[in-house]
Amino acid sequence: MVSLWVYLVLAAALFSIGAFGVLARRNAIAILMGVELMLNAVNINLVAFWRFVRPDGGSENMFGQVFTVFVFVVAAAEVAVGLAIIISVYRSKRSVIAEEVDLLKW
Amino acid sequence: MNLVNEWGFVGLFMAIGWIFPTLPLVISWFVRPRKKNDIKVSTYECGVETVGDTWVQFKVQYYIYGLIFLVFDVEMVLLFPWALAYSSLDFFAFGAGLLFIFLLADGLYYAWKTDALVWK
Amino acid sequence: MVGCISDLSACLIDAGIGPGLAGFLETLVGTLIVTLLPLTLVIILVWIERKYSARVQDRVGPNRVGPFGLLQPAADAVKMITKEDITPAGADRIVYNIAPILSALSVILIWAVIPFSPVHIGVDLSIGVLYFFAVGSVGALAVMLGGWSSNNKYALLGAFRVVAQLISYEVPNILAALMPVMIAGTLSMQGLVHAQAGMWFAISLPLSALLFFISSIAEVGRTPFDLLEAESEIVAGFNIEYSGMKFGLFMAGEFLHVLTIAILTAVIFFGGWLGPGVQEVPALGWLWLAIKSTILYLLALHMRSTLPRVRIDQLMSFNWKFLVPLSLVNIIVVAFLFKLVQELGLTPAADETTNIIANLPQTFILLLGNLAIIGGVLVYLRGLGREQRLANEMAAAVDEDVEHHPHHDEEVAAAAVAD
Amino acid sequence: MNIEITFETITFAIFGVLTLAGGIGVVTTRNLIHAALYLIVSLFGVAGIFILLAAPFLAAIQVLVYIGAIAILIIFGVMLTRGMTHLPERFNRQGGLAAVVVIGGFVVLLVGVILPVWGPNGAVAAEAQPIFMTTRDLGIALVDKEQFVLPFEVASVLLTAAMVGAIAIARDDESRD
Repeated sequence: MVSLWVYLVLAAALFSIGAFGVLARRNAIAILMGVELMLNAVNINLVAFWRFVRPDGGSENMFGQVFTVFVFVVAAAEVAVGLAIIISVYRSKRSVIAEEVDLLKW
Repeated sequence: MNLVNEWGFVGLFMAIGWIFPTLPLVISWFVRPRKKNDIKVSTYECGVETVGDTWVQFKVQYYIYGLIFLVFDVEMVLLFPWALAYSSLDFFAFGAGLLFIFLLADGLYYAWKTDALVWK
Repeated sequence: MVGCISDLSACLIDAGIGPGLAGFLETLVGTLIVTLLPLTLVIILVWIERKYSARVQDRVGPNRVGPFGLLQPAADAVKMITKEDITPAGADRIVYNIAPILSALSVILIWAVIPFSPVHIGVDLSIGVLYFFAVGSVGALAVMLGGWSSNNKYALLGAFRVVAQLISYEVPNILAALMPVMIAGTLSMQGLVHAQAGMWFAISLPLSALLFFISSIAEVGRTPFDLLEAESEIVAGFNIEYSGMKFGLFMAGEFLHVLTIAILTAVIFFGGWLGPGVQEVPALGWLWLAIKSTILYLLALHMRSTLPRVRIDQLMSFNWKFLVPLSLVNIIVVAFLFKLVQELGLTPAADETTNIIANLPQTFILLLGNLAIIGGVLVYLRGLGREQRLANEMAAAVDEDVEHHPHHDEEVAAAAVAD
Repeated sequence: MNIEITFETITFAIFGVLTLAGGIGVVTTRNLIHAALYLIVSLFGVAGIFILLAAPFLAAIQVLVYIGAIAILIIFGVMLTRGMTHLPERFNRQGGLAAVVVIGGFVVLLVGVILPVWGPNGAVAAEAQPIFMTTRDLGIALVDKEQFVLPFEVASVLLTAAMVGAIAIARDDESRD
């Protein structure tokens, strides 16, 4: 039997890897991929808590799964708009390196 | 736990399934001829020497189709639990589904009217 | 011995093998059968396909190797295996080799959830339908990888087009499968077949069946939607750099995919293994499923040999401007009617679901709704077609005018001056 | 702490390794297409974890949405930003600092996870119970007046807004009216 904390450790590790990708990568698309990893770590946590804390079934105890589904929705929206912005920036600046896109910086 | 039985089978299926497509490749590796030369491994683009990088700039149209698909894909994922539970729900659930699909169609309508669906 | 066919593990336990091992052996045998079956079938499929399209085109087809050319696919396989395998320069080797395996695997994996008879199914997953779509979506990925790793502009361009087509047609495909799920109230494949014991979904939901079949054909990339190859027009699409057995695997996957979608249509809409005598002799289910799926398969083959190919802009418009809106309307109408039927108490009682008479009111109302949509669409298309034809005729008439009276404009100007 | 070798632990180990190895591949690979492929491996591992957690529906939509749609969209995005796939430097100037911060954060998380509540001797080290037919319950919860029907509709609004916005942003200038 794999216990809850093992899943939580896995999720924490995945979240940290994703966070490193977001903080350290230069390419904006790679940063987006890091965000995806972080969202997936969150999903593992949500489902693990649902499985171990409210596992009785029944439609009143579906919080974990419902929230995971909404994370899917948000992830899809985030990727769609994020990539659109990156493509748009690339078209005008010929670059997708995050630190070179600094129009709003001073 | 029937979960193990069900998905254990799928796991076994995945483990065994890829052997069969790989097998002919392995047999082929033993019997096929090996006579490589530069012309043979060159990129096959109408016999003319290939020009530039393979990574030509692609039309943004592909991305737009991909993104409309992504949105519909996620919406369908939300509709499946709805459909599954539908027979045990009341008319309110129909209203919820109707509004959901109407909002979905709204986005499609926008894409249609702004010619985002036209292949250019 | 007959008992072993329907319940192998019980038979093995009788023979003195421990229950745990017997269960594992049963799973293993089942897996082997379900993986080997499609691979043996593909050899026959190639022959049927070539013979059938040859007959349609007034040719003889393969007739040299073996009786009626039956051994031709075997000869093809030997040829493929002994061909030199060329990896183009600059290709991404690992991805290049994985792509064809993934492509064939994505089709074979679908067979894990196909119910062949009441007792024979790889595994009756609680989410069988979604499993099928999930595995199918890996096929698009395989195409993408194959096209990208070849380091060839045309392969990459071809892969982009194919993937755009595959993902587009996945939308109506999944939306059409939503209707049977809604009425059956289950995602499991066996559950869907059992739900059709009273009435096939193809009769109560003909529009969904039609949408599912059409979009499945497009998913497979068959004529009239075979822009990914268009073998009579261009050299090849994403698989242009592939040779030998790797190319063979892409082709085998495609041949098998056609049969797979025929079987799935039969299972989801045409009652799967249901037929006379199945309750007494479960193995008869194989026969009924084979008959139904063969008819659908031959229909797909006939479409391939007789229909012309569409252009890519038509392909995309057909999907996004016709199939998808139609699917959405279909969902709303069927959901409304189904709820109405339930509120009116016309659904068959729990113990009468297999009774045809008890299913008739529900079927009748749903069928009527479906026919109303189809009729409405036909009337709308007729109006649209007439409008376009008139517009075309007007344009042609103006053109003719201009040709016949080159000084038309001057005449008009002169008349205006005279006034 | 003794680890039983069962079917479940082996499966967990396989999928856990796939998830983490894929994740490391994503953040360290120079070639962005390879990074996308590692992302697919990682997400597939997460799908396996969902199955272990008795949520096969989520596993299926994980494959359907992430591998079938998001990964393909990311690959499209990579292809559309040509010339940016093989950057000479993978990481930016804060790369080292980021590594330190992330490792520190991971340690904090680890301590937080293992020690107080959910750890080996924690209070809620609950045993998982067998569960049946959760997908139908999910559907009921999603359109229940008392529960999630509003988020359900708002999700549709969000997706439609994302679609409209992304189309408006991504289109070529000359094709804009």
